[in-house]
Amino acid sequence: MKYLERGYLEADELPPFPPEERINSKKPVAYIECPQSIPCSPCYESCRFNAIEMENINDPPKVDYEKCTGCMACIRVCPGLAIFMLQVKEGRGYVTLQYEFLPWLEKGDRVRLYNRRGEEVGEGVVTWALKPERNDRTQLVTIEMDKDLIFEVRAVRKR
Amino acid sequence: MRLESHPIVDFERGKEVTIYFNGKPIKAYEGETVAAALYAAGVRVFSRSFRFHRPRGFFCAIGKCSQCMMEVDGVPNIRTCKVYVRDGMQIRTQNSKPDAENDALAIFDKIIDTVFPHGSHYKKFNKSRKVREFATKQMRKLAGFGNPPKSIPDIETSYEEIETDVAIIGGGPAGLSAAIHAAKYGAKVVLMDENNYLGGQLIKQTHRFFGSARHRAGTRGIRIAQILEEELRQYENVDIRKETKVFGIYGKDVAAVQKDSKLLRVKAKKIVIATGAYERTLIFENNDLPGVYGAGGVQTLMNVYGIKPGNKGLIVGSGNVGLILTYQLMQAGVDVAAIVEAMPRIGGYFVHAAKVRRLGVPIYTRHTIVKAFGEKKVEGAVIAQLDDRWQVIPGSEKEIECDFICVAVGLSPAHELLYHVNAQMKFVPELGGLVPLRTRYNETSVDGVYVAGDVAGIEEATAAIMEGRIAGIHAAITLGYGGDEAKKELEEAVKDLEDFRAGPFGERIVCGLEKCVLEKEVMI
Amino acid sequence: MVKERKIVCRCEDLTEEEIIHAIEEGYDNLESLKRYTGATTGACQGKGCLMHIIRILSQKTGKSPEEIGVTTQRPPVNPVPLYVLSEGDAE
Amino acid sequence: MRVAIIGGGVMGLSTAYYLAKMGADVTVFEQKYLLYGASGRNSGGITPMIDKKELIPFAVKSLELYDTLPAEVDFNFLFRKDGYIKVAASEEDAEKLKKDVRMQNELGVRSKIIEPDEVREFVPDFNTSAITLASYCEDSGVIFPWPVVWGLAKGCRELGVKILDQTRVEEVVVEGGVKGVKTNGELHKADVVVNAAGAWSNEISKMAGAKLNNRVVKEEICVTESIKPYLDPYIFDVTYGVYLSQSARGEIVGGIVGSEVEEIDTRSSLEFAVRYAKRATQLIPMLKGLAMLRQWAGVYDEGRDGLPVVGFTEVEGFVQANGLGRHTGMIVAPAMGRELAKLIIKGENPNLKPFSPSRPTIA
Repeated sequence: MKYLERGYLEADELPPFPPEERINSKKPVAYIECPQSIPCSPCYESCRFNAIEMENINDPPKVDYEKCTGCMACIRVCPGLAIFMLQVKEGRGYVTLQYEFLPWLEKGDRVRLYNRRGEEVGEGVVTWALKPERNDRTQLVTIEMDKDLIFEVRAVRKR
Repeated sequence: MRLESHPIVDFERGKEVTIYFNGKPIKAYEGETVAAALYAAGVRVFSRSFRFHRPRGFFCAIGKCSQCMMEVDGVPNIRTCKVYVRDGMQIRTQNSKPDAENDALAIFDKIIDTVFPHGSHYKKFNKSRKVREFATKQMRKLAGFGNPPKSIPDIETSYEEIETDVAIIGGGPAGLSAAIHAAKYGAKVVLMDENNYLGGQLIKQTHRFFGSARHRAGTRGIRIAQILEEELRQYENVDIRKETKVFGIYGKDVAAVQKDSKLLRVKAKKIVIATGAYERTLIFENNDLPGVYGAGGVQTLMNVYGIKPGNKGLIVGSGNVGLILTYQLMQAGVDVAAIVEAMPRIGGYFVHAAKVRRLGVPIYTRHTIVKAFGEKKVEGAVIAQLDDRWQVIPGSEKEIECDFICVAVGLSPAHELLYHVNAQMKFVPELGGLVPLRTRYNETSVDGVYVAGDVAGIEEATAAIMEGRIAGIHAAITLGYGGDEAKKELEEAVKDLEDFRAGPFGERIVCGLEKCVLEKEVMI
Repeated sequence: MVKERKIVCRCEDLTEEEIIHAIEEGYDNLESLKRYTGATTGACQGKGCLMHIIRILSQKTGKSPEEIGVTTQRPPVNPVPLYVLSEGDAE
Repeated sequence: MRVAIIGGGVMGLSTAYYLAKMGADVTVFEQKYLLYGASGRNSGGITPMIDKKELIPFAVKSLELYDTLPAEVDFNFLFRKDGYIKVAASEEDAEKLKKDVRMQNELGVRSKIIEPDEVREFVPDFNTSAITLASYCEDSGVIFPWPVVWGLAKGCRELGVKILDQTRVEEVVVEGGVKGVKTNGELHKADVVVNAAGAWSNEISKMAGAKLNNRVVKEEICVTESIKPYLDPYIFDVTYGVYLSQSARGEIVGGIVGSEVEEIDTRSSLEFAVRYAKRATQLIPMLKGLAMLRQWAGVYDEGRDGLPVVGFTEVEGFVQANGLGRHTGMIVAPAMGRELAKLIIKGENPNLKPFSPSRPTIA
């Protein structure tokens, strides 16, 4: 539980990555960085495909990457902002994350990319943005970036 | 410093009015408290302290800390954080010459305890009667806090006595839930809350809640407050009293002041105490400087009134409150310099920590705040590393640039009313301090007096809602309402709460609860 | 700059040093300490300082918080203006 | 001579102080903490303007002692002599005020009758229409009861008196005469046991097998939040039993004369708060905006005839020093404690004759 001394996960603490072919497929895949036992289960309850496994409400969620259809039901409701939809398409990486800051992001916006430690790791472009009012003001945004960055980038701010 | 826009909250401001602070006009909006309006106008020094004449400012925002007391329209000692602005209101600072900002007696802070250490009012000037009597007179002038009264409040007052089945004190998650479930089965309910809104601390919770879907997980705290209130309003057997401060329980009579003008006496068969908690304070150098706030105070300022607390904050405490507050500050466009945590690990949920860490906020575990510094308000802070015995490691001190400090080091149950009814109490650290013994249905050692929520032990809002449900149903059942259906729901509710607490985060609570189990015959 | 002080009781303006000193002077139980220093008797009636006072007493005397106990919490919980009280029915 | 004093209030400590000065070996037993009883719960009104002639000489003497004791024990009692006003709201009470003042004057007390308008010279915001007449005494005022107790305790300790707090007396050991007291099963031998237990005096007396039938009275008090100097004299409304004054810390302290209770209880009531608020704000309407900060209650005892019970009893070596009554404990105790010390040392003291435990009027 070293991550509780720092506030971020190191490489060896991350959940297993989805297989490459799943990431390269047409649909994004949910990647959940929620390692701690806390009483929370909306992601599990929101998944219509039984792709999220939990033994009980305190069990950390595990994604069955084969079952995940990338429907984004879980990322809409995650109170911990701990779910990231990952995809690689035509050599470019795409991360979808929850965004709750002003100004709201719009398609085409350029954003700074940050890793789990809050270090700036590059720049990306918003390729899709769910309007905040469509999801009780948690915007979902998809950011295009270098494909190597999709396991790194966990936050964005508007440039 | 007023927020014009916010990603989560819409601020609906009332009509613009003018209030006068030490004679100077200040713009304010109806619906704002005097303290909030003054803060928005940049006022930081609200009062001067009793002995040292140190500057004191906005602090708790819930009428507890006494730092914001001023003379309002000629009446002394008004807690300005609990009084709403009115056009033309005259507000003056107290215990200072000429005013709190420029108090000539501030010199006392430098010298008074070198010449007049604590207790010397008893020990000095005793030998000569003349000198003693003269000194006693002078001391009297220096003591005393508020200005002598200059006018009588111009308010139409009244008295009301009501009888009810269940009186519920506190309209936060626990109280709302207790009210809903007692009313659902037919009990007549009076719900009292000191604020002009229901929901208690929920209305500061802009984040989505944890738990399961049936606990409304994934929904923002502010919305949960609305949902609960709407649910409650379905029932006609509920009498909701907002802006009603319960000040005592005398026998089984609950006494309250409604809208600062009515004395209310509620004769109740059952009482649910759901008064919540107070924020703990922390002892460090200059912990009283304006700009050192309780986390809740800042949340009130920012999320209720839409006022920025400052430009750059330091957060002390990495429990969920500290972590969530950090995120909320950033949402309001305020920088957070760092979070310090005395424990070797982050206290709150990892996901809350990760949210702010990835936005660049450093979290210093095994660190503490050593001091705040500044002339009349916080201009910076010093933090330092702690060793295994919680002592500061010399040389590890580090200066942090910030203009405010939020203390988020936990809560203490607001237990006063439990002492009024003479409930058996116990000191249980796992539950945050002095808490009542209770049955599995949340009834205290005093028959018909229940507890729910933080006053029973510091926990999450979700647990508070579940406790309220249990207390509400049990109160209704013991009054003869509900029948088998209610009994069935009661057992389900108890089971539901047990499951909720089954994880590692519930361990501490369960361990604490085991220490205050009340074995008494419970009728259902 | 304000003088460096650790304030335990804001209402009565008492520093940690002063509380410790009063305990050392012999006011070493909660009730006496409260009356001698004024802690818990000020405008907030101990909401801010009671737990600190119990902790300091516990550290200085070696007694557990349970043994130290708690001062009687008297009504009212919040100050009540006399103009409101005077509306009541006293019979 | 070994003396055990039960009760660490102002009467017990005064007696202990003067006994120790006269060379006795004194131990004071306090069941709780100093200030737990009536000495720690009263409002500190000090005046010789008393309606019982037997007590006036003690009040006059105590006023002198309150001037000299702070120097002796090196502790400031924060006594502020800004006068004491009794107000009457009925013709009957006005007549009594007049009668009392005549009696007081005869005994050398500088009290006088004043008209309602004159009250405003001392209290500018006073509502003169609320009263019919008043009396005033300048050699009076407000004392802070806590430092009185601490100061006497300090003086006692410096004279070698042992003060045992949190020490409840379980038994007064009597074999023929008193042999001592038992606490925690341990015998503390004493030649004389003094019962200065205030409201608990009846119980202590029972332990010793001495007769005592004091009236136990519960009284409620409250304070408002602190303000700068506003109310100088102590005000006592004899018709409504309501009194108010300003403490050393600036709070307006006030209460209502209590009533007899069967059992000791110190719970506060809403009725009190309401009654007090009504009358206090009639007397000084400007107080309306002030807020009641804290209310509390205390118990005291008084002899059935309204006078203290002080002196030797039918049980050899067992001495009563109780029943001091409302508003008189703080004012008569120092002088009465001194006279009692003389009685204990010398075996007789005519000054205490009116308070004899064997007088028929208290049975």
